[in-house]
Amino acid sequence: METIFLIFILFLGGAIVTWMAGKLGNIVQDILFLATILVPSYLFYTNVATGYAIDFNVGGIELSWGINAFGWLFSLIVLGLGAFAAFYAVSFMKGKERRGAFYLNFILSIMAMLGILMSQDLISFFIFWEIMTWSSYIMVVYNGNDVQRIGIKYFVFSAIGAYAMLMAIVLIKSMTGSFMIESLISSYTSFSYDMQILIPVLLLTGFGVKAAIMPLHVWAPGAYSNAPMAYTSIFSGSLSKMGIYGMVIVFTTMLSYVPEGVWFRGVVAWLGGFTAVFGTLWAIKQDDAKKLLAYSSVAQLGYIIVGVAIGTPLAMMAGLFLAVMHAIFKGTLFMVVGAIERQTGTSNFTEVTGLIRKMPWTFVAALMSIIALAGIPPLGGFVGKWMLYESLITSDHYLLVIVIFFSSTAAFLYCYKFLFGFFLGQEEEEWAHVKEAPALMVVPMVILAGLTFLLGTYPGIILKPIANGMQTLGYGMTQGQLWDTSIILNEWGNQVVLQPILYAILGIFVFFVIFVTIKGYKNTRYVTTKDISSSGEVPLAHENLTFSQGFFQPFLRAVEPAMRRQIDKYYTAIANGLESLFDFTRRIYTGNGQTYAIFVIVFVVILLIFKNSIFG
Amino acid sequence: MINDKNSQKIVDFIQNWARKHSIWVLAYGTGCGAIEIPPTMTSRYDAERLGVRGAATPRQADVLLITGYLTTKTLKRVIRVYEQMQDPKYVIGFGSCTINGGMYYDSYNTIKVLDKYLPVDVYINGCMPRPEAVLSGFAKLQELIAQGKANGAQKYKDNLDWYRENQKKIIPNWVMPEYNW
Amino acid sequence: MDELKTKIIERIKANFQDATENNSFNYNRLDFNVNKTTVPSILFYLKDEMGFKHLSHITCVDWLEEGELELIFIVWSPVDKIKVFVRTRLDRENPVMDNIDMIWRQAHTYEREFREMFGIQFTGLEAPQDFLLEDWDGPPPMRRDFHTEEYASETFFERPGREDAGDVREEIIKRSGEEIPDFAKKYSR
Amino acid sequence: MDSIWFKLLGVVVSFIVAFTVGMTYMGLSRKITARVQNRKGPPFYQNFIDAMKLGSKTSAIHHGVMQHFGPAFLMVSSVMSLMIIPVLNNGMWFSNLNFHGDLIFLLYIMVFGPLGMALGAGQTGNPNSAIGVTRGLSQMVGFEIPWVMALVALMIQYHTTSIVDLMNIQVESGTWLIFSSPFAFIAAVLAMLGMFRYSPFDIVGAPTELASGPMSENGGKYLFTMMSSASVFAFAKLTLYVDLFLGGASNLIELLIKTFVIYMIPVLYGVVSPRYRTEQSIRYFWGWPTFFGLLAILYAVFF
Repeated sequence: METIFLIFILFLGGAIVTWMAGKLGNIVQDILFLATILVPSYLFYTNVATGYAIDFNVGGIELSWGINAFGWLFSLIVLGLGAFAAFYAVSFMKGKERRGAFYLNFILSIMAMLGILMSQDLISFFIFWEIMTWSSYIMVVYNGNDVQRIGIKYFVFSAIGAYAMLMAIVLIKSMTGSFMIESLISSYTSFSYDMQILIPVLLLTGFGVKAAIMPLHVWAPGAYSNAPMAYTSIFSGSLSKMGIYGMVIVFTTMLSYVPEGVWFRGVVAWLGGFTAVFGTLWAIKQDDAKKLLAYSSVAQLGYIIVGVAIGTPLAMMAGLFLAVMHAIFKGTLFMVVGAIERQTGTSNFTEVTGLIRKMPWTFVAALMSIIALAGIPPLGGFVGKWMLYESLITSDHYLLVIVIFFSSTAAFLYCYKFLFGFFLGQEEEEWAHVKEAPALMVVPMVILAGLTFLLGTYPGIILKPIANGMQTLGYGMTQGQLWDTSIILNEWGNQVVLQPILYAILGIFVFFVIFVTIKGYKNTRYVTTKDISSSGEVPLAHENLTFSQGFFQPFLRAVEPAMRRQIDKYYTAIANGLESLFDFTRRIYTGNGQTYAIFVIVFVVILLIFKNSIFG
Repeated sequence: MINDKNSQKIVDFIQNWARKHSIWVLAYGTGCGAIEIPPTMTSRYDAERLGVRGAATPRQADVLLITGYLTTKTLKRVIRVYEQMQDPKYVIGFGSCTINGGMYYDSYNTIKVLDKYLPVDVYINGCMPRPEAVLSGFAKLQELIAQGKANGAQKYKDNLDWYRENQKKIIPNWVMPEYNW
Repeated sequence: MDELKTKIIERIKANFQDATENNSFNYNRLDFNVNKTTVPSILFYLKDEMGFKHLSHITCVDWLEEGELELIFIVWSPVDKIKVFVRTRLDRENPVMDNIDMIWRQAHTYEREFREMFGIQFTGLEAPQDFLLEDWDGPPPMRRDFHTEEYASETFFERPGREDAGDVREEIIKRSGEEIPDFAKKYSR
Repeated sequence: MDSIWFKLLGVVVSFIVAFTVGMTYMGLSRKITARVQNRKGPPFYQNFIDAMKLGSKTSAIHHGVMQHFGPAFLMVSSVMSLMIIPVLNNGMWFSNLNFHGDLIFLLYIMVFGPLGMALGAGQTGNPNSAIGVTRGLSQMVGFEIPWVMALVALMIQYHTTSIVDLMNIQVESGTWLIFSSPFAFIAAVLAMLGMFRYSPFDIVGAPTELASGPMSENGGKYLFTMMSSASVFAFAKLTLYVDLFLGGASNLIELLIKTFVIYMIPVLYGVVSPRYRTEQSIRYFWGWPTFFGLLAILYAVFF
């Protein structure tokens, strides 16, 4: 049997066995769960090489699975982050209800994402896409909170995306007579003009829902914050990247063959830019860490979409690099929130403060991922952002640079809010008992945070697979000079050598930390956060002076005009309009036989009146 | 060599010179005396030319300037502020009220002798002292610092029990953190 | 104005039998003495029925010789431009009074002050004990039998040479034989 | 010549130069402010005395490990900027890491310090610190927009992101960028007002409102480190403006004159201005400065 079938059978069988194994005890279930994630991943990386492909026939439909270098790059995000998140999830779910259902859907999501990357035909692509959507939908409503509002929103938008995609698939089948992606791409140029426009629009709608691009993003904040945090880390980290995966394929294949592609690129890039700006502004406003990170995810996906949509080699590389980095740091940050929520029972900045001494390792993980998110050298996010700016300037998108730069500067605000809200500020009596999260939660977080550091210093590690993947998308090897394990050259030939700069930064940092610590060490004392110079007043133990209400209020006042309109409200208006339409339709069917008789009579009369004019 | 007595003398001289010419004042405006600080600082008398400059918080300040009477309620805050200041630190008592109670000698809630509660390095008398007097007070403090005689903080450390006893007599409900110098 | 005042007096007297009025003040002032149990109702009446919206002041007088404390509520009508004094007497040994901060919220502050300064207990006053005097353990300091100078010299340290609290200028004259200038004489004792 | 020790020596020397110049400038600004207010003012070396005094404080307190990291982060930011910005035109002296000088990299390394400092300020638990930090970050979002617009205009016009290349262009053509791209200069200078945080943009450490904001729990050695960092950073920023718009400098004297002229802009603007509120400050930067930034980009694109 082919290994690939074994992998999927292991996933499916493992998922069901794990689900059933609840009676055998928690530890057995945990081990089964981890094995179901790890064994197929191991088999995938050892036995399935890039360029692998297999055709087979199910019920008379030709299906084709295979993996190329581009899919392999995304498999790193899916399986790598999935493995870390799985370890985290085992500890996260300890003592929670419905573990079996959680594990089942977790595994199904991973399997479906891998299946999407493997699919070379539209039928299996669509089936895996729907498995992914459904498993994530169940996770969104898993807590049972707010199912009405959040669950239905996610469901409706997923359905819109799925129908758009299904429509595109049917159209493609009717025109090419095949479900193969290759045949679609090869015969795309021979389509009529309408179809050339319509099919990318439908496909981009389908992918855009998952990637949470601007008008289709309204489900994201609620869904991300409502799912269990162990799942949200792959929900935001990997699952949203499937939308990016699809978009990249649409942009690099179909839209690069037709002249209208330029318009598509421009529109989608600007949509990405607006997504970045408004996602950031709304993130600054949130007081709940989950909501903040959810909006921040929307904003970060905006950057990625900008890079992908611009589509020059450097921009594509920037977009993909940011996609990988975003998976790592946002996965970590959601894990951090999960750990804090588990230890304290809340994820609200206005309630939790001063955890730095209680949860130091969580703080380290959060700090490093936040620095990566903010894009500050030498950590990972900087390389991606830097390439993005370069590519935008070289490809003449000058205003987009300003938009992106505004958004990433404003991102510092919520970055600081996240760190300050949870970890800094006054230590409170209420949280004095809080302990560090269990090792099984802390270790994945810290390792992932370390990865951001590694990839920021040696971006070549991940730029090589990206370049390989881009080669399969039709980009030549010319961008080979853009990466090396340590040196990035930009398009104009200036260079930033990251290693000496890293050494310099570390050297200066260590020197001054030692200077500040050593100087007068004997006469330097630790005092508690209650011992502050607040006009000679001594805050009592239960008095908390931390500034957490109305954080960034002046900034929000300054940008208030931009935030007055919410897309949500327009959708609500549409929904209300539809509801009244349905209501009207319902009124026609009164359930009274007399009324129906009148309808029949009126219809006959109208028919008689128009009879002469119509039938002559 | 660095611990040599003569080189220590030179270091002390330089440090005292710096301390003398850079006096960051935390003006604790307790009474009516606070009104004399603005003319002292602004263009008429310009204390900044002597290196005297306002400090925003006790952590950064060198001199605690107590301008006027101290009620028992304020004394608690003043002690707190003094203990939050970093060494070397000095106290200037300003006006008759800090010296002997001044016109509040018979009030039921103002203390009369500041130096029983905090180690005062320099008193400026007068009700109110004019800005010239304030400047001369600063000049006196500078002189003391240069000679190394402005050692009120040391006195406070050495006699902390005595000071605490006096302070707790006024403030029976003592909730302050320990003094860590 | 006088008609208005007589009208007010009539209405008050009709409604509150224990109110004795004193109408010998200048043109816009009225004065009533009432029992302490009547105070809340008369204040309510003045505020709600007669337009005395504004509580100007509450003050307290210590009648040491009569063994009573007098509380005076001053209310003001912005329409009629008349102020009304409502006086009541409390027992000095056990001064208890009804809390009126539900009529005027600003009365709350006055009541806390009286509680500390005169030792008047307001029933139902919900406020922390400490207001102006933190950690106070002496008698209420605003009562007339509280000897403030004695208390101060007992509680606080004294600078030597300040025992008699005499005039400094006279001291200076004694020491140096200098004359007090004329313009300064009127300030000396 | 290329040995690591020689480079380290170069770093130390440029650090000392930047420290001295920055401190002197700050002292001079105090003197000038005093003269404008009709005072005699402190001597120009007053800031050195203050620094020495802070260094000779014998005791200190800290609220945790981030308070040690905060000043170190600040120092990383200022020293790295100093190392990346070319001090003089000829690459012989003070060429620390100039050849990696990249404007985008510089932009990010310049915000590194304030953010690190914000973490240190956050751990003190003083509400004033946190309020100051939020004000500072908000203001940063304000002035970065015109500043980035100016830099992007330069990048578009001269097709480089390297500071050294921009300097070479000025040396070769003989025209300073202040004349060849004037709008970018105006936008950059208006953004500089916020960057230096003199009045009316001193909302971060407003002593009367916030008790010096993020610094309010730092005294002695911490304040000393921050003060040195601020002086080095001021010098680095001024040098950057001279490099970008005034054609760089071929020797130290020329550099001092040019930087002093640039430095006088925020100082003299500051001495006659009261303080803005935070949102006023942000809106200020999104008004005329951003307009000039847009003009600069249009100018760069079409000319």
